[in-house]
Amino acid sequence: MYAPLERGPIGRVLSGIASLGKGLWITLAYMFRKPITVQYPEQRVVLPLRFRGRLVMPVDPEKGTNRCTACMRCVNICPNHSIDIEKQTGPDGAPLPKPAKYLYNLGTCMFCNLCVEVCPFFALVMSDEHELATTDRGGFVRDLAAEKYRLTGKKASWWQRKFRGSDSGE
Amino acid sequence: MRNVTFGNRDKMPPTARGTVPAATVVQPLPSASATSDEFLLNIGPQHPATHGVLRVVVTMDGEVVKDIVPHIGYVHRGLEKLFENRTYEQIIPFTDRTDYLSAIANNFAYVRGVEMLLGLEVPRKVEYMRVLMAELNRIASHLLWLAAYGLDMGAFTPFLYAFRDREEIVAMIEEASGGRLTTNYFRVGGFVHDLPKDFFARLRKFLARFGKALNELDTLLVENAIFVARTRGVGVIGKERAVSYGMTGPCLRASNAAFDVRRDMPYSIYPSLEFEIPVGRNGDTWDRSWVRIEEMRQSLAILRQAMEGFPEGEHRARAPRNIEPPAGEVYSAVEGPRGEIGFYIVSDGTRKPYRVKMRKPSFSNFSALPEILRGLKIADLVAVMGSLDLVVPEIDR
Amino acid sequence: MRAEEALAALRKRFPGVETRPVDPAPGVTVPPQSLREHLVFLRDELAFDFLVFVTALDRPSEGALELVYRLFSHETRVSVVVRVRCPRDGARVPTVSDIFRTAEWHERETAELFGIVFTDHPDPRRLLLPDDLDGYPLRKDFTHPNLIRLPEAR
Amino acid sequence: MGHFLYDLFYRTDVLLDAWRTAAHQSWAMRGWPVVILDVLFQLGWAAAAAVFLAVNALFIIWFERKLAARIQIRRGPNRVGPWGILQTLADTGKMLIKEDIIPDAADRGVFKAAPLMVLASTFLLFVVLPFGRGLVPADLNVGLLYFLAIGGLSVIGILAGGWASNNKYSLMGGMRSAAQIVSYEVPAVLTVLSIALLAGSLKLGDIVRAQPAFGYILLQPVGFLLFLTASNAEINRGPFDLPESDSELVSGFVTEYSAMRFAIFFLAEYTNLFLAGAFAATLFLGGWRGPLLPPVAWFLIKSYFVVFLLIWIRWTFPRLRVDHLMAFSWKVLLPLALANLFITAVLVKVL
Repeated sequence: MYAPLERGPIGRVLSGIASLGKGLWITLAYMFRKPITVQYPEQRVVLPLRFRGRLVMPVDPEKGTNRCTACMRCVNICPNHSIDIEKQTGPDGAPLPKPAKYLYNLGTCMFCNLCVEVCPFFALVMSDEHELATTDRGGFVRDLAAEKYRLTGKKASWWQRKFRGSDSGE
Repeated sequence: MRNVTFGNRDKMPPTARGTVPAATVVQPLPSASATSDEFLLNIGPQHPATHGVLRVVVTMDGEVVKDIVPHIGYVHRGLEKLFENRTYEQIIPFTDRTDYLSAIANNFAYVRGVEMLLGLEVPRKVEYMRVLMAELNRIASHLLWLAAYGLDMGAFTPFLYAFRDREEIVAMIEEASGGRLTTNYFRVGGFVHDLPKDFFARLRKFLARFGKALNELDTLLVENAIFVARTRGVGVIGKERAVSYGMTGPCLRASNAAFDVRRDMPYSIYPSLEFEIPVGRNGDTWDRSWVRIEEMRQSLAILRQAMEGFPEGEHRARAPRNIEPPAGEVYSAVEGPRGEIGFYIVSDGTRKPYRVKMRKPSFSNFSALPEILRGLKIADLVAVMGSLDLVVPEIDR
Repeated sequence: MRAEEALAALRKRFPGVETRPVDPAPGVTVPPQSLREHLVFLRDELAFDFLVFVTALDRPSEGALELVYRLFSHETRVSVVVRVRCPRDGARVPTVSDIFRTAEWHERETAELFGIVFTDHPDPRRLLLPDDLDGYPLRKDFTHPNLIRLPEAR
Repeated sequence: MGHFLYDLFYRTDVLLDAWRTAAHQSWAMRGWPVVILDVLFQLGWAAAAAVFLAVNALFIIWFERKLAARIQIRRGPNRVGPWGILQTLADTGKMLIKEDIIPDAADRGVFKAAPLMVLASTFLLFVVLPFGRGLVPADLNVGLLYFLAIGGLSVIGILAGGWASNNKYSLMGGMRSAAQIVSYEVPAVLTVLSIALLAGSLKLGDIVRAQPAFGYILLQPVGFLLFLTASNAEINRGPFDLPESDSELVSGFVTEYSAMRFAIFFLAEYTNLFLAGAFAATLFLGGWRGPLLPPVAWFLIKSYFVVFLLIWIRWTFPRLRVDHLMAFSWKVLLPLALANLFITAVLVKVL
């Protein structure tokens, strides 16, 4: 309500006092409610399926290796150039469609999910890892191919449904 | 009191080609004040009331503000330059980061601009989803403003009540997009994901509960007698001055100017929705607060309508894989929580825009601060600055 | 005033009204020296009371800087774009910050980013950039050790 | 034994008097000057007060944090000790081992003295505070005046701290505090005067005894509210916490203080909070008097109830502006206090 102008001087004083009383009443009522705090390290909220944590390149359990073909599309789409790929080379020196090193710079990544979307082989997933603070910047560049990350839980089945068909979007 | 200067002007290297004069960091005090009681107070870049890294140098006479010089640019990241070297889809996550409280509105404005350049029609469902998300985002942003403003005014309790409600919205947005603040949810032609299955159930629950919570917040802060006494008639800016300063959003509407991009430069499905545009009468700090509270109520109404008329369909139009709009230019504006968010995009027909100019509401709103504030008290400085709802990365870009 | 009247009056005053592709707002190009009188006319006669933004475009191939003033009318809800072309070297444009107060900061920003001098500006200090930065970042030929271009797509 | 316990809790004055008399007699018999014994007694009181001050601060800080958390649907401290009750102890330990920073430009002597000045003024108030029947270091016959006079002394420490920090925010905080405490002293004095009129004495013990069973609050409802408001303002707590309003003045007069010196300010602030509650309880709620429970328990219950009220108010309202604060004192509280005093005087005379 566009209140304060609507009343006369006495009405304003009275409504002012009433507003203070109402405020006190609200806070008093809250004293008897249950806290809504989530006791963080022990209790945790359930992360939604689409949560965007650190980028991982999970091992496909059927293939026993990651799904990357070093097609460079993620490198090209990354707005911050946080990804770089070194391809494996065959005996004749020609590059193979496999990453020798998949370098991911956590320090510049902004968790935008563009690399995951652009990947035609579903090789990348944004994991649930979000406690990423460290005291050492040196650990920011990681080789995801060497990491051999095992994706588990709901996210794993969501991810596997994407390339095994029957993708319902969830 | 000593005349204080900040930085040493003599040591600064000459500016390039000498056309733009080197900055004088602090305007010299008027000569009359050198011997009087005035003194300079440096507020920021690290100060509890500046909500980020901005700095105002205030000439004070006791507790009264005589003059105020804002300094910005502490978080200037040169985004507009970065955009010239990014493809159209790469820019979307950056638009989140210009204003972390209204990432969705920024996504919306930018994506809509690119779609206009491409001549792309988006499905009806996408429009509804966009409006739903934008209004949720508006409520979340206003709630955060209310919370932070309560802190500015010395009331800590509304902060946590507002955050409880905001958390619900943010969780809904997170479930849909995967991000809480920097959502990066919009894509050219639609959305990256469809809405999650239980989205409407959650939304319904939220709508049923939030009205009462909002009334509580209203009573606790905005209607409170102390709050009213501190904000009523403080920091007045008239309609003409507000328009001349380019103010938009709640700050302008508080000054009795009924301008809302949603109605006056209609976009998306807003013309088919019914909502009121709350307008203040005096343009003072209380009006700016009241307008935001009312806007949240209107957003609830919009959410209800959008939920009822929500159509079936695709969540993404068939957009070309490589976005290469034809040469041209476009200005796409949406009503963000802080006012008109506009993207002026110039395309030269390549995959990267020739120029993207971001017109950000906080920039213009903040530029009016010296005018609003002159002659008020230092406590009013906090009240007025808070009521402008500044987001510093948006000012600096 | 209605939108059609405003547009008709605009066409009458500026015969060279052009509409660039996609953006529906009519655009007029005016010389720098008459910018102020045109803006005053637009504001006072045609009720374009709201300066949305001021910016510039660098056109190195044409050796020109193109200033863009976008106006909007709260009354008629019509937008208009006023463009000013000036040479890249020694660009001087009169300030409009007394006509639209918001132009003060927009001009300060444009000045430091593009290297344009707004004559008679009341407060010609830098706004966003550090004091020791050389060059004008939004010009296309700007280089800086910290400005690293993304590698081109492989 | 049962008698002794009963006396200890319910008739402390008799017990103390008997003990003191006995001590005096044996002291005098040895021919030692009695003054020394009296000084020793006072030192004992001081030690007791110091212990109470520390324990009370531990409790009251925890109490406020917990209550504020309840109001804000949070849990509050819950990690150190059961229900987090030892949190304050942990914080104190942290404060003690932190680096003590004194700004280069500060006036070192004054800077160091300021926290002690504030603490001393609150500490001295314990002299006249009747905790129970006879449980008072010195029931001065000008107790009420003493309370008002010494209570106002803290302004010197705050102003000194604000000045000595050589920081504009600190100075403004100090100046605000000076203006605020001095202004709110006036309605406080006038309200307390009407109590003195009713009781016919300035001695706090007499005032407690003179009160009807339900306290003076029913005779002086307006007076109670006035006193609560004024003392809330005098102890610089929200919504009157302008001297250290964190959103405007960063931290006001404590901006430059750190480590132990900050802790002392903090201790004084919370002791002041208790004292405001204790004096309100003594003057308006019947002090230590009450049925069944021992007087000390009644006194603490009443004091902490007023403290609860003050905390509740603090966590509900936004902060006042400095000129509103002054206007409120001089234009609202002062006339109300005067009217209250006048009506009380007339009624006392007539009835």
